[in-house]
Amino acid sequence: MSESERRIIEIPEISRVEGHSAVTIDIEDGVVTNVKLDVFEGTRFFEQIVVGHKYDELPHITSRVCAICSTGHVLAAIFAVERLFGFEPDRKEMMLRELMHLGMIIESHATHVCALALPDFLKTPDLMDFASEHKTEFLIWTNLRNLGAKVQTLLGGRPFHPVNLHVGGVSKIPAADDLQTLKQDLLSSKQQSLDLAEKVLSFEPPVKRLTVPTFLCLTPSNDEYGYFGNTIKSSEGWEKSIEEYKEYLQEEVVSYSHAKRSTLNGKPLMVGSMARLSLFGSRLKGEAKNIYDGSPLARGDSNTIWNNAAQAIEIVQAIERAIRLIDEIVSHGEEKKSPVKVASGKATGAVECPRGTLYHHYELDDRGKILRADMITPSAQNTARIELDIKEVVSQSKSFDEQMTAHLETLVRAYDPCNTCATHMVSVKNKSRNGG
Amino acid sequence: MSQSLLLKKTDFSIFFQTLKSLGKFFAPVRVSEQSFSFKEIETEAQIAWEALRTILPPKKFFYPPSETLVEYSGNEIREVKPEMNFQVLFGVHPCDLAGLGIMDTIFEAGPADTHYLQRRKESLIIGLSCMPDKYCFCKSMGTSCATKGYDIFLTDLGDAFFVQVETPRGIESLENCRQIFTSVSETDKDNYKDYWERRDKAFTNGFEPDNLRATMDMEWNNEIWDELGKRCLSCGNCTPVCPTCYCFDLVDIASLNGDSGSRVREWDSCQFVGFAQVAGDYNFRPTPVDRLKFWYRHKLHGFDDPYGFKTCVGCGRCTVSCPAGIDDLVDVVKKLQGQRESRNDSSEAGGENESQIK
Amino acid sequence: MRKDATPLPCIAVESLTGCAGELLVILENLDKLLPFVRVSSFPFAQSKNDDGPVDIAFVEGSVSQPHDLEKLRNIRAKSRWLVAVGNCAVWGCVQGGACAKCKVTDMLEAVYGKSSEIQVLEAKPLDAYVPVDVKLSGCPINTTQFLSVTASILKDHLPYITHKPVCLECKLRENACILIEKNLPCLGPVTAAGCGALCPSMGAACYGCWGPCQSPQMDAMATILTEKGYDAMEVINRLKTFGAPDHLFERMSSETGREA
Amino acid sequence: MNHKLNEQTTPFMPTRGVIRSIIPMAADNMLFQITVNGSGLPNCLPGQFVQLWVPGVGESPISVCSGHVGSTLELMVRKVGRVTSALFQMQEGDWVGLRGPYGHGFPMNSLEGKDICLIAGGLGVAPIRSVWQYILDHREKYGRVVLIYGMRHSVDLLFRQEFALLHRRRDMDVFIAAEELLGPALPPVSVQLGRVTDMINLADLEGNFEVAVCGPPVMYKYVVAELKKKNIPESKIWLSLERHMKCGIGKCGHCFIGGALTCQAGPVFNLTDLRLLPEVIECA
Ligand SMILES: Cc1cc2nc3c(=O)[nH]c(=O)nc-3n(C[C@H](O)[C@H](O)[C@H](O)COP(=O)(O)OP(=O)(O)OC[C@H]3O[C@@H](n4cnc5c(N)ncnc54)[C@H](O)[C@@H]3O)c2cc1C
Ligand code: SF4
Ligand code: SF4
Ligand code: SF4
Repeated sequence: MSESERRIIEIPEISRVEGHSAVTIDIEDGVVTNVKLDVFEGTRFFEQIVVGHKYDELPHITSRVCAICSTGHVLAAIFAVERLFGFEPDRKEMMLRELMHLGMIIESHATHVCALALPDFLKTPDLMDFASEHKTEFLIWTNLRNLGAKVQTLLGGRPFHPVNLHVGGVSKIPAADDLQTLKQDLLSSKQQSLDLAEKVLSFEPPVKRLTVPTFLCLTPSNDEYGYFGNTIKSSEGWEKSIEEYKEYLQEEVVSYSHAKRSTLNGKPLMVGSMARLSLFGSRLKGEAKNIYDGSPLARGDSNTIWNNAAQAIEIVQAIERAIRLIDEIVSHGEEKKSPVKVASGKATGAVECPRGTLYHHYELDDRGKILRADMITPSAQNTARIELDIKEVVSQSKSFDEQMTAHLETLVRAYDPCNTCATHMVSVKNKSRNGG
Repeated sequence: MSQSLLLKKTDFSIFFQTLKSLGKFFAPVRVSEQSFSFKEIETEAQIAWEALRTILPPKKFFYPPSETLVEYSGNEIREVKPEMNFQVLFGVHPCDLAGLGIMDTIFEAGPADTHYLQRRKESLIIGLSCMPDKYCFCKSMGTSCATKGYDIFLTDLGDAFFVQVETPRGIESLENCRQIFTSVSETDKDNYKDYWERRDKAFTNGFEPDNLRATMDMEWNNEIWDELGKRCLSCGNCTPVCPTCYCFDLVDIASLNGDSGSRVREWDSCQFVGFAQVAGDYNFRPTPVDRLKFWYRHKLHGFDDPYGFKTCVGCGRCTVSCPAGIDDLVDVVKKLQGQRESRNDSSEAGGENESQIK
Repeated sequence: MRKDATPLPCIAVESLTGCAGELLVILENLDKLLPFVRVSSFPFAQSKNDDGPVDIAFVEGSVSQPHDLEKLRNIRAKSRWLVAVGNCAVWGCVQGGACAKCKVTDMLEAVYGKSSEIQVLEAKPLDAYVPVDVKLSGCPINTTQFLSVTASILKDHLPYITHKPVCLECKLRENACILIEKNLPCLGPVTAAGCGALCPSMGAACYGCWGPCQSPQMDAMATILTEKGYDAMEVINRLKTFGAPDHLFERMSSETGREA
Repeated sequence: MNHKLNEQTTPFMPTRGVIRSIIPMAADNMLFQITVNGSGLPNCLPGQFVQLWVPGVGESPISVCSGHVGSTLELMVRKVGRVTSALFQMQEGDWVGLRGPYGHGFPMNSLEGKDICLIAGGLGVAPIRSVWQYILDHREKYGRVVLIYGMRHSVDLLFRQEFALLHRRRDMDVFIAAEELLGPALPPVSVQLGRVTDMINLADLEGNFEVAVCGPPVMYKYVVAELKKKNIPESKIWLSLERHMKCGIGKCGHCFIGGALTCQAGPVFNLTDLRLLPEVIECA
């Protein structure tokens, strides 16, 4: 094979994503033979870090996996441990957790959609240009991101790495007055979230998807559109308990990347906003429902780029749901907290993070010390599909130019990949440790 | 001269309302199972009558934990005057009144701290009698009976308060509810004396106060300091809670524009390692032992110069606020005085710790 | 004072291995900074980044792989002020704490196999490799502290950063002490202030996310916690979680013979 | 209620001063001449100090280092940390804040008629300079004057110009010692190899000597021991002490020695008074 017939295209670092990653595309005789998404973020071995620590330390250690979805990592860990202990949080506690989670959804989606994704469509790769030339969008971002931060700060103590969420319940219940103020803030930001969704839906996707992915997401445990649940649902039609996650998700190590990848028996899958909407969009209410119903998403158009729109719709949903939740929380009386009883065993906890399903699995000894941990992040689940998407896009196009590089970046960015998350989940299976 | 009056508890509401109309009303409220705090209150029911010691002493009202003193902008330096609203401080016990007296002396001494004095002036202070618990030792420090530092003092006589009005401001503040006060009868006076006698006998904690200054000097090299120093966390909890600890730090906070900023004073603690450090990394109190010993001496021996008085008022706050369970001044004094058996049976400090945490 | 004609100082916001928390905090405060600085590099937030010299480089994350180290050296070379932001960059954070208890190469081998080309380094803070001008800890950094530190550096002044313990801020906020009242393992006495005693103010134990305060009394802390019923190894685990370096435990291990 | 207090100014309010000139003296040591209008500063006495404020950075206690303060205050500053570094970046014409003068200086009145020995170590020469300048301004009021100045390296010698002149004076004996002699420098000042204690030994301190000392904390112990050998009673030894000082007015508590406040009772103490305080037995 001569040099001219084989081309290797590299995008050395994808900017405006969380963490560090690069793409390598191998083209032989005009056919894309290989696409590699190399996540070269440093590894942090979180599954090892937690070993030897007590269960009550888990939330604040796992939080550090990722700032953007720290609340998700905290809650997944708490859910796993509480399941293991057979602890049932009361209704008020669950509402507080959900509200907190919605804060994260708002903050994370707003930052992704506005600050990371929008500049592609507005053609402002420079932050200062974005801030000065697109004041409206910049303000929507700062306002919505502040709103998400406010929700999380009131409930968790700070905008991320919350300090108020614990196994067994919050250490401080926010004052009713503060919740009412928050509600006012939510109400007054709703219009901006609608504007943002409309704006994103008005963009023309620069690339196309050829095949519809397999979507996976948690079935929300109540009748709402939501982020907590104990069973996983697939667009292939099946539904399974999250405890069986190892059976339906296969994890593999790839030599070229620091991130593990998960597949459905070798087939790529997609998790995240688009997956959630495609499986549970029918549960939406209010304005979120209206926008969704009128969007290409509702018509089954699964172009990757619409994931940005799906996120924008979820912001609307989160705001509307948070407003209702606050009313419920405020009217809900004090409940007596039941104590946590430490037990040994294994259990899995999962939440729908902004980018998709996040699994935490722990094995504890009878004093509540962590013996083994396993975490599977949404980004790890999306990687194979990102590579497939790139392959599809490059195969369709005739030439490869700078424009294409930009489009590919836009495509990768639409997944909102979180490389810090992805790399931090490297489990050591067959080695016993002195953790403690 | 003070004026004595009687106030029936059934009339207290009227008194409360009258005082509340004068300005912000602060009283001890419960903040946790074991702790109280002086907070602004709206209703009489919020008052925690059972409160003996609040986490922070009343000094916080006159000398706030953090306060901007000076601001600058461009070429201009400007003093930030305290924002003053008249405040009523209710339920201050004798030890805290004594503490305020000491703070007054220090902040009044030239050059006087005008912000402190101004806040002090804009306040009405209502003292309240109390029965000691196992940590109180104001009797040993000679601060168990309030002599100054308040405008009005209430002694609890069961169904009435024996009211002593000490200052013109105190009299002024009663004007609008003068009708609820009656003059005191002989029985009231007897009850009053009775109360204070009972109280005097109620102290279970304390030490022989004679020669305290001498003891602190003589025992400067006693080994118990080393024992205590080993447990000390240098966390500084003992100092902010002390009614007479007043040390502070002054820091500049610059603004991004590079042209303005402020100077802020914030409570500091002699228990922190950098407190006495000077250039050349020379530290006059490098270890927890040095710092702890210094603090104890300052409290129990007091100033050498210029004031010459002790600065402990026996409120017991440092004892209950020390996470290491070592700050039992009474126990330390007894040990220094040679009564080594005192509370030391459980030999290891762990036992001590437990008794305090209970 | 800056003359109007002089260009704005340049800043770079870079990350090594971390959770991106400081990037978020800086991004969220960017509107406050923008009038006073030019952002010449911030790959997390913009695509157009230049590699030229900068006045201030804020660097997040620990050095956990050769790529980080190479990047850090480049940043050091191009910046007048190198500011380590966040616990990762200042102390090594949880990954640094973990490296203290198991070897990173073992972990790598177990995951990627013996022949793996992936290179890892034991997670270390920046000053293990290059001189650092300012260390601003926090997990994440506190906004107020960040802004005032930046204000100082913009004037080329060494900033004031407190190293007093969390207990001070806790008492200034008049919290009931939860180490005393709830017997929870609060690490406030040995942890650097800066957060405003966030956890105790919410009724929870400080877990040390700011890293150690100046001259922390680790051995006294361990004594007090073991007396409260926490086992010795657990206590050390807790104290080391957020990257407290081994040398702070020297006295403890030599006195008790315990493996610290 | 009384509102007069509201009109009084907090003692923490600095006065503005303008840096008139900055004169390098040795590596990391510069003399700042600062012009101040209409403050209490002209009444500075030798041994007193001011609180020097660099806006946005902080305050540092700095000794007054000239014998007479008109509208210009001289401060000799060594760069050691935040405030002092920031000060070194300032330029002539920039403004700083000043509070003071604070503390008890050397008892110049009661020293009248006595022989005076001045002992300075390192930067301690700053306050000592205010003493000799004061004495030279009022030369007739004092007896013999011996000036001893020690430092680590001879290149650290401060006020070289001035020492060149002092050396030539007949009414004053000047001994300068360095632990290490490095290269010749101009103007020439005769520096001997050794420590301050060696110079005390060399000097003739027979007479009615009162001694004023200022230097790094470690120096005092040795100096005092040496003076004792010379039969100088403790009541005639005056030490200027350095402590951490935030306020300078007896409020911040940082400068306590036992139960005495250095900023008010000191910084200049008579050694007999110090003997009554704990915490200073070993070192000053
Ligand atoms: C009475 C007195 C007179 C002095 N006279 C002079 C003088 O004439 N020339 C001169 O150069 N220096 C003098 N000093 C020392 C000078 O005050 C300190 O070197 C200076 O405050 C350090 O400030 P910084 O911000 O640069 O240092 P930092 O960065 O704050 O710290 C460096 C070191 O200085 C110590 N330090 C910080 N603040 C103070 C403080 N307020 N008081 C004492 N030590 C402090 C710190 O503990 C640390 O060890 C004097 C000190 C005193 C108490
Ligand atoms: S004595 Fe107690 S409260 Fe005071 S610093 Fe030591 S440990 Fe903290
Ligand atoms: S709760 Fe924690 S931080 Fe607060 S005083 Fe107690 S030990 Fe210190
Ligand atoms: S209290 Fe401790 S753990 Fe909590 S935010 Fe502050 S430093 Fe971090």
